[in-house]
Amino acid sequence: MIQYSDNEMMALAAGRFIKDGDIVFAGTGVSILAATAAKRIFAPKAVIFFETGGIDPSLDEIPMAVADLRAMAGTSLNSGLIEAFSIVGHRKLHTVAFLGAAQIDRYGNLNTTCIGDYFKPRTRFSGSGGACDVATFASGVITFMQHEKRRFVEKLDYLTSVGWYKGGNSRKELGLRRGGALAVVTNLGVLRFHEETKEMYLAEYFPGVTIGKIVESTGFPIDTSMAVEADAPTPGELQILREEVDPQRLICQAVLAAPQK
Amino acid sequence: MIQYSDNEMMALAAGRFIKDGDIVFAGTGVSILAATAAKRIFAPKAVIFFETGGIDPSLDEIPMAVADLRAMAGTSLNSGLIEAFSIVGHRKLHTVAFLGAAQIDRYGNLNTTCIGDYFKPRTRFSGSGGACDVATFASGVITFMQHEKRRFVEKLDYLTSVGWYKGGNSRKELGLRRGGALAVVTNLGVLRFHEETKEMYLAEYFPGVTIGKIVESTGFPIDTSMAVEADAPTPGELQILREEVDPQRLICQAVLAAPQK
Amino acid sequence: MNRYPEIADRLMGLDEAVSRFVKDGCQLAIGGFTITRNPMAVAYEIVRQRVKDIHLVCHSNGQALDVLVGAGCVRRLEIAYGGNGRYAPTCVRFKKAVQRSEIEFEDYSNYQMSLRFLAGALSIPFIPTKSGLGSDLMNYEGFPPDIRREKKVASKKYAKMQNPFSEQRDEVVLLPALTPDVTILHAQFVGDDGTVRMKGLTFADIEQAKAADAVIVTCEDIVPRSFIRTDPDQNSLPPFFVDAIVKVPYGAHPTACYGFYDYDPKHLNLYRKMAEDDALFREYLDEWVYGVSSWEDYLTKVGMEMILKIKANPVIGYAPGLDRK
Amino acid sequence: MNRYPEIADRLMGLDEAVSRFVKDGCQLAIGGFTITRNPMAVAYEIVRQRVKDIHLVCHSNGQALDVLVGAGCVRRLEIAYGGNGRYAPTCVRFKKAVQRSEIEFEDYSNYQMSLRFLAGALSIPFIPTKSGLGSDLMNYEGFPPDIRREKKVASKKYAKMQNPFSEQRDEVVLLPALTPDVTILHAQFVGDDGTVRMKGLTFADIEQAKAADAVIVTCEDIVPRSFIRTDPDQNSLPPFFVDAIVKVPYGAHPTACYGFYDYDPKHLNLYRKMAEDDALFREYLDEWVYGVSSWEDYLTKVGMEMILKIKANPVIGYAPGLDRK
Repeated sequence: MIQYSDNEMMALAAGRFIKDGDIVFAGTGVSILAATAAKRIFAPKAVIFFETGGIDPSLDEIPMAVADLRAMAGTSLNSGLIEAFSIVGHRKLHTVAFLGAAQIDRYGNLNTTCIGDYFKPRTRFSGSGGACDVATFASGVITFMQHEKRRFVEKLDYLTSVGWYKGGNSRKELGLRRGGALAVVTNLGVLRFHEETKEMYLAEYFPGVTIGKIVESTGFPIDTSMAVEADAPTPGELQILREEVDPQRLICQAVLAAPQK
Repeated sequence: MIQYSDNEMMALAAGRFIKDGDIVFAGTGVSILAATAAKRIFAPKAVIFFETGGIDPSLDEIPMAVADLRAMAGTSLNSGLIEAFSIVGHRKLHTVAFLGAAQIDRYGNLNTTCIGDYFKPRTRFSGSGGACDVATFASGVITFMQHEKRRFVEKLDYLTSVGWYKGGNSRKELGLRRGGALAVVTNLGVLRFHEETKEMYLAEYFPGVTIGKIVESTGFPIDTSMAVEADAPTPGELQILREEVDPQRLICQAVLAAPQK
Repeated sequence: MNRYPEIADRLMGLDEAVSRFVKDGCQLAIGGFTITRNPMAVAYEIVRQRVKDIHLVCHSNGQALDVLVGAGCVRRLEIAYGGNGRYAPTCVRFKKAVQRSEIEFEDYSNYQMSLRFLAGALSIPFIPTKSGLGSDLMNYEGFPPDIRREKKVASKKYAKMQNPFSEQRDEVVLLPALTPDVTILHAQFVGDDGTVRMKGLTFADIEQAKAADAVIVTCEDIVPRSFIRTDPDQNSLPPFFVDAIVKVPYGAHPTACYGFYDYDPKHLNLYRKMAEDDALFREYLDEWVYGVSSWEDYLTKVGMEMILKIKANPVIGYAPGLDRK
Repeated sequence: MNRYPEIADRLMGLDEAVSRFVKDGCQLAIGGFTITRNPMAVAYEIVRQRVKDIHLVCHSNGQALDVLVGAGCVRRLEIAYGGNGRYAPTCVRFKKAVQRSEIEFEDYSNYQMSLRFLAGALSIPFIPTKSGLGSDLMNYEGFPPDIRREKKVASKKYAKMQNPFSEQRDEVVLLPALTPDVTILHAQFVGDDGTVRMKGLTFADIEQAKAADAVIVTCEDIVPRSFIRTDPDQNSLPPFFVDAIVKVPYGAHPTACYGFYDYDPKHLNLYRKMAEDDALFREYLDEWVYGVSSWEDYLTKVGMEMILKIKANPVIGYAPGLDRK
């Protein structure tokens, strides 16, 4: 039987969302693994770029931060933050962003700021960085999460980045022209959002994971009626991940790095 | 007796206003002659730059337009229009701009747009270009003019670029933090502005020019009580102008190119 | 075409680039500045295809603007400066068109137009500046109210507001963003991956490109990906902003292209003289635009002697000692 | 000094640069991003000089931010992101300082902070964006009203307005400009004419520099004017924006500098572990900041073995194969 890590399964499950021509906004960890896997396996004409301004780097080694020198080597262009964010929101581009978060709610809104009171937090995280910006501007956002009840919550302690906001048409009513939460990829499965209500539902559960496990790991009720089992990674996919995408095995074998507790 | 052209006299008279450390915004024609003369004769630590974004070019040959390749050769930096105009207005820099115009009024406001009705002009000129912008932002503006009654007018047909606006404190009241008309250099002499009223007065008349000639060439009454005769160019100054600044004698020997009639 | 697989679908001839992207009534932005790096080959092709009713948006475009206005392709113009430096203090056909009320026009300043392109590039609806306060630029709206309701025309020339972060009086001008249907540019290099590299001054070309729905880039040459990606700090535009790529050596003639060739003083002087007279100007168009069968034909007319004279010293960037009178 | 006549009055040591430009209570912007091109030598010197009550304004600064916050130099912080990539998903001393209410802080996003620097660089009082709509960034003001009246603090976190060019509802966020008292940067090259050239990504360094009253640039080396002016398209800042120039090879260590050296994973891991514990963090500062007598002394502590390991391949830009766990 094929052995693979959570990160590998997540990267491949997320990578399948990427299409040729997409402009993919990547972060670090499983996000860059997914973006690179997408380009090498599913969508060779996708373009990976970073909020720091590095556009289409060669990625011979995997960056450990979006400002890693590996995000600026072999690029088409090294620009700056302002140029990068203006790309995310450009009307002529279809941009897909990979994000991570400490908390998510049923509408795909994200918290990367704090747990507890904003002014006296029990836990402080790194903050928005570019997350609020890409959640505002990208054509779609795919979020990576550790699937735990305390992370899938009824109400965020702080809404850093807008997903479908309060559901239904509320995102549009904020004045945001496009975008919204496309999918959530966790260590247990893939969640998507209902067309009308914009509520999260279970789309796929990973091999070896039960629907019951996912329901009990989610802090709000979740529709599982459409769930199907995801395909396991193929040996060919894993080989590309391990030998081409992450030859140093910095991310493939690690556990998902969520913001610290 | 030393022979020299109007342009040479004007370039040297204007160049003397430039101090070391000034950032000099130059145009074409006598303006670039003056800026380069200033740097080579009076203020070697001045920096010449163009609205097109060329900063401190080597100017081995004289540019015939602000987008001339000679404005981007040997520079410290080749940037763009937005960067250039943000330099003109930067609070930490003392910026002096050379401009030309078709009409000027007693407060040093300039017209480079049209003669006659704006919508059906008798004569249309090039328009503001960067003139309105540098008149807004520079620490001081020096304007080159052909000294004719129809150019020194009571009322501009179109106020393209603000000098002292309506005189007195009116420029500040517009919301402009600094700047204003520093001097006007014509083929007949140098005009400056009263400290309080901001009205134009005659500061210098060139050798061989009478005050009467200047009064009759000016379309509004002008205070001549402080006028002194300007120094003629020295042989050394002319040599630098002709051999280093404009070795091809493109501007030195030409007549001043004002916007066309 | 097989040499450039990554850009095969965007590589095309001038005729196709113009017919696909430059439509009657479109809003068009032109790169370059007065006598430098104007996309002249594209401008001539627009004239040849007799595109009509163009809404031109420029800061200080010179030669391309004047040819397009003179040939009757332009209905509407937003502009800061219509001049060609010492070769035409005011562009001649532009001047005549305004004086004869042949075009609708609205004046801004160079910084204002550049900021409007920047706002378009950043996808923000407007941008503040102090420039314009006290100027008649803010007193005369060039476009009448009925035009204001048309696509791509700002609903008003500008707005004014108090700075909400200041308790003192602090007024600013808000300028509406520009988002042209198409921007045309001439660059030194395009990589076979589609990356654009301009050398020398870039003016507002990059903002103009990012603000647009579609971008046509002509270039001196197409260079290998390995070259253009070895020092990507120098590059100007990533591939995904570029919709049509046309290789046109000397494609900016008679304007200049840093590192490749200087402006052509003889042609600029000839143009000015012929533009002054309506009949002569028609002759100019017949001879230099309608009457040429290809770009090679055009360059043959320019002549080897002039091509050699204007050839830039590749290190100095221009042609030292060129007779520029 | 005689080798660099044009910049003689701006060439100085770290001690003089900090004592002249980084005052108690000043507003300070830091160049670089998380683990790359942080001006660490200047940050350490600020700690050594025990500058107090700094008002730090950053987008995603990492290592320099955390050292300054940890050492107690920072009173007030406007920030988008306090993290070091995989080496510290949240910067440790920043995290503790917020959790313990030791600093005043206000959150923005990276684009918001970058746009605020851009507004400062353009001398405009504010800039619009859609980013922030619906986010708690716009619901929580970090600073209480009494701070709002102080110098360099915006009178409010943001304003909202209707786009005056649209008849439909179209709300935008207006962000106040930032104009720091001083910006500190680390660059690869400074010319002996004062021109700055950065290689690789520039983040928001250029906007941060142009927005500031004073700029300190440390650099890997000072190079001849003839080199830096041969291809000026590559340069980042003209001389007149730079107030202090300090040559500090490896001046960004333990963060990376494209083309020169990679980040130092061993040091970043050591730092994170020591920062987790108050006593150990004091030891870290004693050993690596207070206890070093010169930059040469610091690099000697880093050690030749690590210096060779992190040395960048000058063509590839980083250190291929470096053990980065």
